[in-house]
Amino acid sequence: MSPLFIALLLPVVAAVALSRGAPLKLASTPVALANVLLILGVMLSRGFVSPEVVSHVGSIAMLQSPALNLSVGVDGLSLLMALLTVVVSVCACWQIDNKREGARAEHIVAHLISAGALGAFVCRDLLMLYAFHELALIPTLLIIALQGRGESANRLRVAWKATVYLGVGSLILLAGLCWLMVSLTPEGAALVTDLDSLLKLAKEHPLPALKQAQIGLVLLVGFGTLVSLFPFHTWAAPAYATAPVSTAMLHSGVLKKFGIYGLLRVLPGMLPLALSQAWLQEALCWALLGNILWVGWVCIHQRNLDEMLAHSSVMHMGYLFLGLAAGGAVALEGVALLAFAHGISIALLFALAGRMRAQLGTLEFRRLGGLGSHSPALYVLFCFGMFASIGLPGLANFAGELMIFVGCFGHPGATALGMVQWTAIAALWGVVMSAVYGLRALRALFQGTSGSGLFLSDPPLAQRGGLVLLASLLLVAGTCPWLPLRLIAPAPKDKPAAGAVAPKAH
Amino acid sequence: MITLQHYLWVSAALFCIGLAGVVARRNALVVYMCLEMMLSAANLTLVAFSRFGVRDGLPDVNAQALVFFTITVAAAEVAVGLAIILALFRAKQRIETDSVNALQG
Amino acid sequence: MSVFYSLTLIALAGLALLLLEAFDSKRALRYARDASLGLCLFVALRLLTGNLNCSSEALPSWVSPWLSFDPLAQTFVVLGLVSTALVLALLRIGESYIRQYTLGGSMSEFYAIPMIMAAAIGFMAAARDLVTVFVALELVTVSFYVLVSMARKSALCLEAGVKYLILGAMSTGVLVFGMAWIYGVCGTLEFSGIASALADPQIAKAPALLACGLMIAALGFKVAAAPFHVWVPDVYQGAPLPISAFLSVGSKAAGFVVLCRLLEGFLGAGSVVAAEVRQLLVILGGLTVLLGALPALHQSSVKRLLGFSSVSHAGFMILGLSSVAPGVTGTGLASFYLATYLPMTVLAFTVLTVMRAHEVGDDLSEIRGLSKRSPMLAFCLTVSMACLAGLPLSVGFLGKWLVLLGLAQAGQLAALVIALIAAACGFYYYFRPIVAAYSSSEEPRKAIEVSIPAAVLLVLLCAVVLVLGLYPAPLNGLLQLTGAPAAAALLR
Amino acid sequence: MPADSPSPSSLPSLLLLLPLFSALSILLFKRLLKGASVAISVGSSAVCFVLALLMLGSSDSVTLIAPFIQVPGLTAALEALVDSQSRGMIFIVQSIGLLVHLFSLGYMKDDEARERFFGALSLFMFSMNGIVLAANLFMAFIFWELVGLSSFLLIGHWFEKPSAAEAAKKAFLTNRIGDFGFMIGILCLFMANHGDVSFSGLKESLASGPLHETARLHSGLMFLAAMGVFMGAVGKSAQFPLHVWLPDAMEGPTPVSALIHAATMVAAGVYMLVRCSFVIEASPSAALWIAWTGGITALMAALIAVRQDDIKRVLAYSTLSQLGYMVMAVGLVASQAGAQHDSASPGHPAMFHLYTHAFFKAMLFLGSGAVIYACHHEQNIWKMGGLRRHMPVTFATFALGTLALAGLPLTSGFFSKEAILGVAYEVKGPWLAPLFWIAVLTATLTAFYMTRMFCVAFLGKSRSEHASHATEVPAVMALPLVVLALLTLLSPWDWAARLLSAMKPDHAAPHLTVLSASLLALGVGVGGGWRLYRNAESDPLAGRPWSRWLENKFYFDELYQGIVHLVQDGMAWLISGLDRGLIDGLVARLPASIAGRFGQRLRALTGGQLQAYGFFLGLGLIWLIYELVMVLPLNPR
Repeated sequence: MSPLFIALLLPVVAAVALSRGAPLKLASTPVALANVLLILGVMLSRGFVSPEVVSHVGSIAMLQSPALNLSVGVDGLSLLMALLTVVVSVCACWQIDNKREGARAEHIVAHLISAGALGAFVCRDLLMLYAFHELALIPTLLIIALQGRGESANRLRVAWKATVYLGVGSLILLAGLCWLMVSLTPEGAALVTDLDSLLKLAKEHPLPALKQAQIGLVLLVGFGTLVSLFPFHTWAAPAYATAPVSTAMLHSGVLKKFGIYGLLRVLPGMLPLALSQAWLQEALCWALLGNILWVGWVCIHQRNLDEMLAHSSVMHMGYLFLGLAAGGAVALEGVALLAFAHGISIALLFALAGRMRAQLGTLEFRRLGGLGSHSPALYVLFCFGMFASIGLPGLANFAGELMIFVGCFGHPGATALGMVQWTAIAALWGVVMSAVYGLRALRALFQGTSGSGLFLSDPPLAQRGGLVLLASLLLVAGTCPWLPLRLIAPAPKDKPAAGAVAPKAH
Repeated sequence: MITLQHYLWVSAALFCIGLAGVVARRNALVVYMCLEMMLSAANLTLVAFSRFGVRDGLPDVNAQALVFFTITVAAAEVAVGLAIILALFRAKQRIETDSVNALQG
Repeated sequence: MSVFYSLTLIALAGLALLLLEAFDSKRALRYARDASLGLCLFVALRLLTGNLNCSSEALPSWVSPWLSFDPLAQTFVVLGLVSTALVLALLRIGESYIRQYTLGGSMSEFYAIPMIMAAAIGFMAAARDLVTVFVALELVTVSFYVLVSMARKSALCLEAGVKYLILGAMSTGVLVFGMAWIYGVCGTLEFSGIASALADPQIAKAPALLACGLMIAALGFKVAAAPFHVWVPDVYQGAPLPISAFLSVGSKAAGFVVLCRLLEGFLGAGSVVAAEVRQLLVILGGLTVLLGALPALHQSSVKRLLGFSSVSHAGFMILGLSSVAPGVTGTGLASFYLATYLPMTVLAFTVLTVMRAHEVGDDLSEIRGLSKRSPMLAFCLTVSMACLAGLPLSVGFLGKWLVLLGLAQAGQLAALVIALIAAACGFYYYFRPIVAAYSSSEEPRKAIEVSIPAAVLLVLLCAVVLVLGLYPAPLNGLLQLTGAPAAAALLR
Repeated sequence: MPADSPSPSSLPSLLLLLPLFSALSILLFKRLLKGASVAISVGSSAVCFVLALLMLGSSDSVTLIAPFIQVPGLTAALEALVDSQSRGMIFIVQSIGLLVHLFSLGYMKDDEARERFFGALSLFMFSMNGIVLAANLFMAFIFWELVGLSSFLLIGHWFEKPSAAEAAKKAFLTNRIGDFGFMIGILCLFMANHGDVSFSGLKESLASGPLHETARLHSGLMFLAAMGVFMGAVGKSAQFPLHVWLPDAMEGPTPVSALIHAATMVAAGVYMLVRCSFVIEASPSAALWIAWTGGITALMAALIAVRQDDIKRVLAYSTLSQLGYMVMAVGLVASQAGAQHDSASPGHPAMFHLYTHAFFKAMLFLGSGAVIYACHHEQNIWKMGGLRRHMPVTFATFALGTLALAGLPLTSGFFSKEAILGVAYEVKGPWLAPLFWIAVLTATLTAFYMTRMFCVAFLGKSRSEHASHATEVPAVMALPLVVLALLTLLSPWDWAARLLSAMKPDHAAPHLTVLSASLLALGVGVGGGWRLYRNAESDPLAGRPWSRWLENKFYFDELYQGIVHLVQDGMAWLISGLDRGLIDGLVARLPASIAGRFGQRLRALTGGQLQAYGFFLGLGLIWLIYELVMVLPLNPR
């Protein structure tokens, strides 16, 4: 029995126990913490093997014909995303104010999302991968509808919009996956849903390029809706801004990465030629520019921290898609790294925003200011999150973004700028835009003169744990990106690598 | 010479008349009679096919057996149906089909 | 023991229940009702475990020309028995409220008739020719007329009864007319004969198509396929809750088993009408999912919502019937879908019945705050609605997925898109009751105490739904079901 | 610090790690460390200075510090390149850094957030060392951005003050725009050179490799690359049109201004341009652009400086102007590639000016800091006056700085300015020739405004209470001034510059025209300034229409404000509205409402009328039969 099944089961058990009235302090954060240890254990016992190797395999047969198995296993990418999931989960549970009414439901939902996301990331079956994600989505939407902030009519509207978007998106996705599986399955054979077999089939009998592109389009729309790809993004920002803190952390930090993860699994391996069709690549480029520039501008317009964060999270998805559009190993590894980093940074920011809202009652820029002098610890943590999110070197997001951009320009021998390169240049401008709104938030909230009557204090040390954990991960992954990269990228070849030039004697 | 075609046309006409009656009439009893007419049309068809579909020199009695069953079932249906229509009449003092339209949307 | 005698025993038990009413012993009646429920379950269980003799040798010689208990028949016998047992249980839970609307507070017909219907469904599933089918089917239909309008003191029940009666009778007319034409075209009323006749290239195509069309229309009425679904929402809403539940599973099972048998012939190897009928099924299925899903968007009565939902699900089953995916038969897919649909829809009706027994209606406004009044009911409602919506890893997902997959494999893209739209709508209308159940209501309402039998039923159904969702392997065998008329012919 | 002397190859690592350790420990644990943090910071700076001295004697090397990103296809490692150029620059950075640390001990004595200040200062030292030591462009970019961060933290040290917070934000954002270009440049080079962006690799490849081909055949790409790198320098070195942040950055504590905004960080742009000069040489049109940008910046800033009243702002604009000089020199040298400057030889007129300017400008800034400190944070020169008597040391050093900046012969400024003028004079081509006269004009203006400031602030009578009670600063602040004065005097001479071999170009024979032009500029500038301001009570130039333009910095701030307001915020408003209205409407609300409408319509089918149901059933039957019998057989699939 694979330990991954235990990792999957733990949060579910916790959720059930919590719903039966188990004490919050015992059953929530400790369980999440145990899962972190479990995943770390998996990581250690896996050792330094090549990223493609699937370890810790386990399988339960669900249907024999058509064969459908609940099979799990981790390769490097899965492990990285699983790590993200458990870390953010533990911090999300840590952040929930247990004294608040409805805290129990929030804990339960956090565990359910965690289980669903974990399932999606460690599943080796394409259909189950989809199924787990969906499973995590539903509690998210429910908790937004029931315990979101603000007027009940408003949060219902927001939740409904997200539900319909994600529902339609996931159905399109399902159709795309079905199409993909049907197309790859040999004529007359029973349907293949197993990820590894599909990859093998795709390698042995590649589909025609046009068909790849068509399937790719459906999948991009499906996954894209889940990741809030422009123009299917309008659900995301209101949902995050409305959701309870832990849910916003988990959804924007973890669950949303599922779409990217899915594309990383499917696009390069099964549909390698999809983006070589110019029309699809151009469409994707325009869409991701929509994410980066259009939503970036929307983000600049926000005058409220959580709405700004929500939009920024939508905006940053554009970079992930840029990496996908670029293709190539470097860009794709960058996508995985950035997905990880963005998950951590946005979770940290949402956690801080939630904490501030709980104390201040508002996050409107014009009513706040000068919080930095009251609460230096929050200021520092916020700086960590914000600077990471605007891509400052030394914090986690930078390495991923750099790899993506380099990936865009990494076509050897190219001497003229093509669509992808121009897109990358335009996307680089987004880095400036994110600095504009990021610093504006920093300036409006923490700097300047303090607002009247609003006071923010640093949380006690025990409650900083989760925040500090996230911030230190940002720092570690930012200064030593080779650590997470070791999980997802093959070791560099022995030949003297480009850039590392032996010292020359003068 | 009356052929199978003639029977079929007659029974089809009968069926259509019954159908039209069900659709057009409002009195539940008349509607019910029209329903019976549809059944009769079907029976006529069956018998006609049975008569002309000769097997081994004999008409096939299978279909005719079905006719008997149909008549029996129709009788049972009428029994239940009339009881329900009667109950409707007791409740509303009317048996027009447009008197029942509370369930809608 | 032979399955034939078991079914006969159940029918006799139903009759005995009716007779027992005359003695007016409340206690004996209650025991008898529980016993009949147990009997249904017992037979179903024995059949499932293979302890009932289903071979044709076990049948009395005068029966074997008419009946044969092949795997498809066995499946639907079980489905019929299980749904009858569930309805009996539901009736017990909702007895207090139904009693108010019957003449003289009499409930015995409510228990007796489903027993007889269970046997009828069983015989229909096993029928080898259309005559038997007709008799059994009419037994079921006429019984439904009675059940729907039995609570005569309720104007809505009566209205539902009248509507069902007249439209149902109309479909009977079409059915018989269709049978007549089948007979005319094929020269026989036996399923195996129909299949071989349709496989004869000499056969006149137009009359054959006419016959097929008439049969599909008549059975479409029974299974609530558009455009013959208009009665469904009204009747579901008007009838007592347990009866609506029975309609949604029993009537569907009855319709589908006949449809499956017929389609084995229509779509069988070499059938001249196969292409057209298959295309018609796709069109009908597409129409049905859409006409079920779209109006459901606006429903505020959950009962009516479930009516539309059953239409939409019927559409999926019809699409499933047209499937040509390798490894899965159309019949098998429809049976699988029906078998998964049964527990989840009954679960929803159970929740509503328990609520109704506590004077809580089925309108969304009344469901508000349910989680405060009874967390268990709210949870069960959530589970059932999530399953009906086809949430992955719930039992409702696999069926939908297989249907979509079948469409994708057959290249029926338009139908695929329509099915997706319908499924997407489902995300909206199935979630409204959930959201209502968990949102808080202004006025304080008193808690709902779930009685022990009701709780047992709820827990059981939830468990089935959840376990089957994660581990559907026990249903795997259903997917390869065939009516196999050729095999039946061999038995003779 | 280990007891034994570190081996040469570990020097760069230590130079990076020590300040990093200091910065992180102070910024993250300042509560625990309390007073110790100041000691840590100053101590690390002192040790680093010693290391920098040691490094002057070390040999060229490339040291791997950390494998930042190493995957197949991309290597972005942190590698320290030690060569003559980086050795010299490290010396400048560390020596001025140490002096500024010392000065800050006095200047920031009473500040509540002293620890944070010193922490950020250490972070800056770390980042600056990183830029200087960078062996490849990725590493350069990483520290490039980190320098921006530390500058942000230091400018916004008093973040409760709205103007300081705004200035910090502005500095960071403006730098970001520059970095945007820098990254594009790096990426273009990465693409053109097949993934190698180390300086040595680029240089080789330009001589005979893929870049050579690119330069020959795809001049557009080369131009983009060169301009991209240059844009980074435009941001960091505050060249026109991104110059606006530097004067505002004076909101930061004055030692910061001396270190970052006069001597080191702003010089990083020039340093990087010189490092990449071979790239610029490969694209003559880029060189032209660079030279003109520098020239315009030099002249424009000098003009603005004439009418500023804030002592630090005058110095800030003067810095801008001098940076423009250096950038112009880079452009000019590159445009004459091969003729004068062999990029293999380390000396470069721009680096020479950078080096001399660093010392005297740091001294001027620290001097102004001393003045401000003495006058209780009064920065307006018209409220000073007569400080000569109260602050003799400051006066002397400031006078020396003024003269050096004005270009008095035998001071360091004279030599380096001479070198640049010499280059400007010798360039060929109609597009570049006017730059010589611009440079001379700028030199004149420089002499003029420095004389003005000096006269107004130090000579004459005290014009305010604070100024009349000013006293000399404590020794810890005066000492750096004196040391810097010594360095200013010593720096231009060959024996000093030999140690810093990269800092002085070999070329030495002064042209007569150049010499006379520069002397004329000095004479006119100093003379004019002396005449106008020797005894002025208020500015005699005030009130003229042209002077208002200068006073308001050519209205650049207002223009940018307008652009930001109109383009950024206006567009943001518009797009955010469109996002909610159009996109959301088309993608979400429209389909949803269509489905809803259909649903509503379809409810009419089940309208409750039994007869309608019957009719519908009948119709359905007929349709079905028709479809099956008449339509479908005609369209077989």
